[in-house]
Amino acid sequence: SDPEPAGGETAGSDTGESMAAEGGLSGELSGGGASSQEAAMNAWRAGFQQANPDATINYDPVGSGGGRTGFGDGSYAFAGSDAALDEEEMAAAEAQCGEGGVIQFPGYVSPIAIAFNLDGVDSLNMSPETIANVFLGEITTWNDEAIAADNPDAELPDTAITVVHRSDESGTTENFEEYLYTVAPDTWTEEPSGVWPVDGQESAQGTSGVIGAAQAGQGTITYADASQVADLGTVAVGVGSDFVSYSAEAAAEVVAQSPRVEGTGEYVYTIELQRDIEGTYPVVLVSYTLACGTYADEAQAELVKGFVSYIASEEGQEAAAAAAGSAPLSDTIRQAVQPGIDAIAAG
Amino acid sequence: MAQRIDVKDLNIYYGDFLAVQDVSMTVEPKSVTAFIGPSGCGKSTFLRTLNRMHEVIPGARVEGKVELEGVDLYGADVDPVAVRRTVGMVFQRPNPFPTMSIRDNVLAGVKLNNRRISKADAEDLVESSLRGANLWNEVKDRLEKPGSGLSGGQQQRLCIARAIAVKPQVLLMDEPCSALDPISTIAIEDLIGDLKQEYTIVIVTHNMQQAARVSDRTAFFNIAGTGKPGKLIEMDDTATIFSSPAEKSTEDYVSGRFG
Amino acid sequence: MAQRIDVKDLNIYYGDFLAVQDVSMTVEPKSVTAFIGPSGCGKSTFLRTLNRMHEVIPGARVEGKVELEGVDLYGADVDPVAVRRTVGMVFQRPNPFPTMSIRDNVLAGVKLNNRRISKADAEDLVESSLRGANLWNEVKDRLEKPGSGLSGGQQQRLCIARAIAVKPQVLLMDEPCSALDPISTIAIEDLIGDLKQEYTIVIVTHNMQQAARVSDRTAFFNIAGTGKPGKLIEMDDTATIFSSPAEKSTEDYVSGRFG
Amino acid sequence: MSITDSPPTVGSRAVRRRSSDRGFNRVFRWIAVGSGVLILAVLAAVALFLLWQAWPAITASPDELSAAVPRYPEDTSLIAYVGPLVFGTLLAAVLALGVATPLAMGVALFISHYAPRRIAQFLGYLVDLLAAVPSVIYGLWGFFVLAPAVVPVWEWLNQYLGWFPLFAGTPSPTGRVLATVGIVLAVMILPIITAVSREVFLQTPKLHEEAALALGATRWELVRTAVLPFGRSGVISAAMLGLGRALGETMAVLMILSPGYLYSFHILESAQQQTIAAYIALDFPESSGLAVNTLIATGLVLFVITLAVNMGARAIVARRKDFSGAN
Amino acid sequence: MTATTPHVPTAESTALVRARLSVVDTGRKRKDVTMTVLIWGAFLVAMAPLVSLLWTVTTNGLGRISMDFLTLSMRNVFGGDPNGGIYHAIVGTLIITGLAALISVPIGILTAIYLVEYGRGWLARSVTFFVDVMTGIPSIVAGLFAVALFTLIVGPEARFGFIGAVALSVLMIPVVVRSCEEMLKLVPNELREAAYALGVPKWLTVVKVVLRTSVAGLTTGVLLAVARVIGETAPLLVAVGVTDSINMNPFEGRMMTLPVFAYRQYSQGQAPCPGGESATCVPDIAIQNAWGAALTLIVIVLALNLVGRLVNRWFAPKLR
Ligand SMILES: Nc1ncnc2c1ncn2[C@@H]1O[C@H](COP(=O)(O)OP(=O)(O)OP(=O)(O)O)[C@@H](O)[C@H]1O
Ligand SMILES: Nc1ncnc2c1ncn2[C@@H]1O[C@H](COP(=O)(O)OP(=O)(O)OP(=O)(O)O)[C@@H](O)[C@H]1O
Ligand SMILES: [Mg+2]
Ligand SMILES: [Mg+2]
Ligand SMILES: O=P([O-])([O-])[O-]
Repeated sequence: SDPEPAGGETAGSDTGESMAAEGGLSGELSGGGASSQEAAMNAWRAGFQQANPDATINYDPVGSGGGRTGFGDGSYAFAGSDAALDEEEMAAAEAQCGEGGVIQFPGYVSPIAIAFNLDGVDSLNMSPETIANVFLGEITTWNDEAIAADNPDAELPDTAITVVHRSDESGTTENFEEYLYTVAPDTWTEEPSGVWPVDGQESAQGTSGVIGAAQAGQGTITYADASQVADLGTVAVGVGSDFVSYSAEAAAEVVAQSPRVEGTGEYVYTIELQRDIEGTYPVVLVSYTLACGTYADEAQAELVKGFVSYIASEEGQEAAAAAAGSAPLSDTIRQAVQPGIDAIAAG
Repeated sequence: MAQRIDVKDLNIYYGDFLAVQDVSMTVEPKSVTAFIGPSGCGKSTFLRTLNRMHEVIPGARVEGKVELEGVDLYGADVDPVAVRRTVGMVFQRPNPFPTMSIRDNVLAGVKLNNRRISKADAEDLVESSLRGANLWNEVKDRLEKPGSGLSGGQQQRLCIARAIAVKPQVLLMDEPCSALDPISTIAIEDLIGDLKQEYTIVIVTHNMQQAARVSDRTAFFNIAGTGKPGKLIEMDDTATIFSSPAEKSTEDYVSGRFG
Repeated sequence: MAQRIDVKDLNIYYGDFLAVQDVSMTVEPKSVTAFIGPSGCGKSTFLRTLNRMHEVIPGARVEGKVELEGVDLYGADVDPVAVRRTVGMVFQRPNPFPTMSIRDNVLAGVKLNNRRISKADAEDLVESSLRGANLWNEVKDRLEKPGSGLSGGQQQRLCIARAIAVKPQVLLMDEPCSALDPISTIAIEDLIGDLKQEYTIVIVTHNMQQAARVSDRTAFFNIAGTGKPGKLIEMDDTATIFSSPAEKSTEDYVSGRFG
Repeated sequence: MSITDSPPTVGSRAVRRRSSDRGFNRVFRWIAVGSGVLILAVLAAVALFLLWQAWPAITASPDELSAAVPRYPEDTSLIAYVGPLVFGTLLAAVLALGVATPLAMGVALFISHYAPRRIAQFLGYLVDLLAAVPSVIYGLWGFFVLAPAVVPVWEWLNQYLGWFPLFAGTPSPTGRVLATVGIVLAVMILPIITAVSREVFLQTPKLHEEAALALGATRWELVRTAVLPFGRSGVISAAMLGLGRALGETMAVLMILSPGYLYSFHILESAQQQTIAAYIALDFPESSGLAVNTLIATGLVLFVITLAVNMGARAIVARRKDFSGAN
Repeated sequence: MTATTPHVPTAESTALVRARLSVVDTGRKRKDVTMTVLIWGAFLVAMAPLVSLLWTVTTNGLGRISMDFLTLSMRNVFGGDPNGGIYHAIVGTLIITGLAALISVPIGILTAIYLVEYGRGWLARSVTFFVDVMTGIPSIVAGLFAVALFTLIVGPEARFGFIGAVALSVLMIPVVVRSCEEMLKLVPNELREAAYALGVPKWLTVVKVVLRTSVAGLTTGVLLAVARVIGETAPLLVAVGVTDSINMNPFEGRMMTLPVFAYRQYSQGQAPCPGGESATCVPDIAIQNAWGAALTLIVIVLALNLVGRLVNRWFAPKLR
């Protein structure tokens, strides 16, 4: 999908293909939250604004925590978060949203690539155990037996392994930790928290930071949103007996096959990821979209409804896939939350 | 216009330091009074109390009385700003406003006070003041040029023009020629001779010949040593001071035996 | 120690401006030579060319010759730094280094040359220099105090002590008393009388009585007007200059008819 | 002083008070005083805000804190938690100051006393301009250009001077370490220190310069005897200004440093230190509730450090007042 | 007065003097030369990173600069789309910085006037001291403070340009005070006295003589302060938020500024371009945008300085 050249405030031209039906919305809407969603959010905002030239959507990439807090205290009409709302936050959000309740669904699902910078090596296989040991700092050189065993054909140098992790608290980190905690429970014993648990390793701020740091040094390895890895080599992770490279489809698959968490609100769709389903790519980042069922203001309610519908739409998901390499939402989830979105109203 | 000044028992302090002690004198209108004395004896300090300019210096204060035509300048209902309009001052180093043209410098007293003045009146005032300061012919073609472009002597006359433009009644001059070359000095001395037709003039000078040339009456100040207060030793007609002073120290000073 | 200075056809410029024109003179060793003349006539400018201090001022330059005992100060193999050590200078406003104690002020010049002067030698030098400057008795108990805490006259004598501590052969003084009170002035004049036993001294003064009191020979400079160059009008024994000068303008000046 | 009883004359009327002037004088004075007071009020408000927001963290128990703040180790008091951050902040700032001050003094002297007069003014202008380069740009430059470039230098230092605690440890292969941050901070504060020092050096009284020259001082001796002593307190103020900027710098540190939370002098090794300002900016986005309060408590600590540094600088300058150039 | 016997230089006295005058004390000479070299060296070393920085920004940023880049916003531009521009961020930077200056300059200059013309006693001392302390407020704290302030006033959803301007003012005021104080001190006392002696009241003297004489210096001071805050990122991110569209109203809606834009673009990193690089999809467009914005920011600062120089030229006291 070719993005339109930008212009002044209303310069976005009216080529909003099938969104024409929704085309008459106007006003300004502001949300905020996870920076991981920023690229996808850019695509969604552009798509929506092209269909509704008088509308302006803003998204502050202040981080998931800021997004959840802001959503809870009413500073953001919608939010993006790398983690589902916990009980306390849910209570605050419900109080803020009123009777329409909270809408939450994994609007952005993206594979996390395990990327490395090693001259002459583009791709490597690693079992979960190996990955955990590498990131713990137990495996210290690239020609370690554990790596060599899974890569009989690769020529591995004896370069030292430098782990680069996120220095900021991050959803990517939390999802990656969760993956290691689930698939290598004996090796990776630290509970996932969003903060990297191993001391003394190299780190950098933000996805662009870790990628930049990994590119700057030889023998580095990191984890990052797959769309960002550029020319770094990537790891095919062991699932069952197989090694799977990252791809949007394989990531979509793991979400599609994982169950929904029970006992939450009607339109609160939280998933319980299953990291060991054969043929799927289990290292994924699941980032949620948050909205209210009720808004104080009619115009705002209409805008949120239109925008969140677009996020959940097939078209919106494809736009995000193109712009951010994310995995499109499954029909099951879409069908589960769409009624809630349709019901958004003022009240 | 010109008015008489009576000083009675004046002590001047900088903070706790008594700089000038117990001065009483009378300055006659339409005459030139010269203050002479060695450096540091308090001539400038005393001069500034005559128009309350010393109040600008933090910690400076006076005890005693200075009366202008019988009105105490330090009276409770007297505004120091008004005092300074009535008793003008010219300083040792010429200090025209560097951001103003020659014309604006002359009009500074009017314009800085936000007074409205018609264009014609302003022109008249500029011309008469510059003529009064013997400067008109030299600058009439470049009134719009910055005043700081003039030579030292011209600048000093510009400052005199600026001072008389606010129509003061007394004019105080603190070593007005000490930064000037001899030609300019002579020009200013001539000017002082003209100005005394209209103003009461007090001039501080280091140069005894100058005092002798321009003044009608001369006051001699002296100081006993560093840290001691300055005092008025004697005051008399200039001729008397220079030919037969009453005090030995005056005689020593005017005959060049010290200072 | 003292040495003779011969100046031949010296022109001094500030950029394009000719400040002093065509001066030739001889300064005799172990004597005091006074320069007098109205303000701006180039006394200071000329004085500074005698130890190349004018080179500090951007654009200042000379044409002509200044010879010390027959050696051209502006010769190619002469180091200006060495010239200034040989020909010392004292300025109009006393300028002790404010960050240094009295002792360090005296030693300032010496330490530049000889960092490793022994403690005893340093003590001796401090004492002899301060004695030479008639200051020892007043400061011997507070050598560690900052030099800026002294009175003006004491500061000036401290500067003289500092200058003679580097054992120059000539001492130039530019109005050394003009910022001082009469008592201090007399102290410095006495000091000059002592110093000439050892040094060649050149002093600039505004005060003709002072010139008459302290100097052996006097040079009179004059200027025709602002913007014109200063010139040496005449130079002779002081007695001659003050009693029967050859030039009319000298007579006018020394008799106080202008300046 | 009593009011005269002599009859009013022309003169007496002329010197009477004109109340409107006095009124304006007073109004203007109060506006000026008011601005000064307003500044004090703003600062008090900032301090109160910090205290108010930090209070929940200050009063919380270590258990509550470690539950709310992901990075917070168990059984650690707030002070023990903030300690390494304070250490890192000070170390980074001191490094920056140590590198920048001598260089800045050199540059300032160059402009004031060494450079050809014609180009000196232009250089001064150039340096002023560099004080205005935004810190994100320093961050970008440090991240993309400087950090990769200094890796071999740090490795060399580590290899040959590794016995010295600062250069010990394993040098980072990416160069994103405190030493690099120190250099970037030094580059950032260099123009500030230079600008102020240059002004002070230029103000050296001619009187004292000439005194030194007349004693036969070479140019360097002139600088040593007249310029440097006179400028000392100015240079100290300048350095403090630079220190303030270095202590509070956020973006450049955030983008360049690979942080750690230790008391460590190894400035060539990654994951050793972190500064307070960068820490706040780094963790603020994902924080909520007590975690935010904890962040602001560290902000309060930084504020107190700044206060202390300023008081210290003032004390130093005051102690030397006796011998100061301003008299 | 003694008549002096003429003294004629002898061969040896001349030689002695020549020796003394041409003496080159090698130790001191060498030291002088060493220090000269060191000081030149310090200058060159200090310039190296600065030149490298300017060079990096220029070479990386110049390619991105175009008419479109300067006149379009980023509205509806995403992914690897090489269209769009930074107009909205330029506007935001100018408005927010301008407002900050509008708040800080009067307060700062008046405080400087207070300190120079009136200040005495404990109040002046504490203002001086706390102004110094204020220069050390970390910028993010200023941002948080402004947000908290406006949350109290208008509620939690408050994010608009003016909040950012207030945050910047907290950072800017002390710089204005410090530099303007220095500039006012440079006005010679003689000029104040000249005005007082003409019977001009103090406040008019301050306004019409002191301020007028120091206009040039004050301009420089203010520009330095503007330059100090125009590059702020962290406080604006929390206080103003971000937008891709043009917003000219500082009291409603989010605004973008150049440093925040550069930072966000840097953070976005690579864009996926399924078909590889093409005319419609450039993978590293975000970082190119960041360098382009950085260059623009530097050029704006430069232009401001140039304006300052001109003001300086026009208003500086005329000496000749
Ligand atoms: N602002 C000031 N603060 C404190 N003391 C001062 C101040 N101005 C002058 N003094 C002191 O007051 C005394 C008188 O000084 P004043 O300047 O009036 O002397 P003067 O006779 O005018 O000298 P000169 O001929 O050098 O101008 C001196 O001891 C001087 O040190
Ligand atoms: N730094 C300078 N740059 C340009 N011109 C100067 C400089 N210093 C002095 N002059 C000019 O050189 C001429 C001589 O000045 P100089 O200071 O030598 O006179 P002087 O006789 O010492 O006067 P005074 O008695 O006032 O000290 C004057 O016209 C003066 O304006
Ligand atoms: Mg005086
Ligand atoms: Mg002179
Ligand atoms: O989305 P994150 O930047 O927190 O990984």
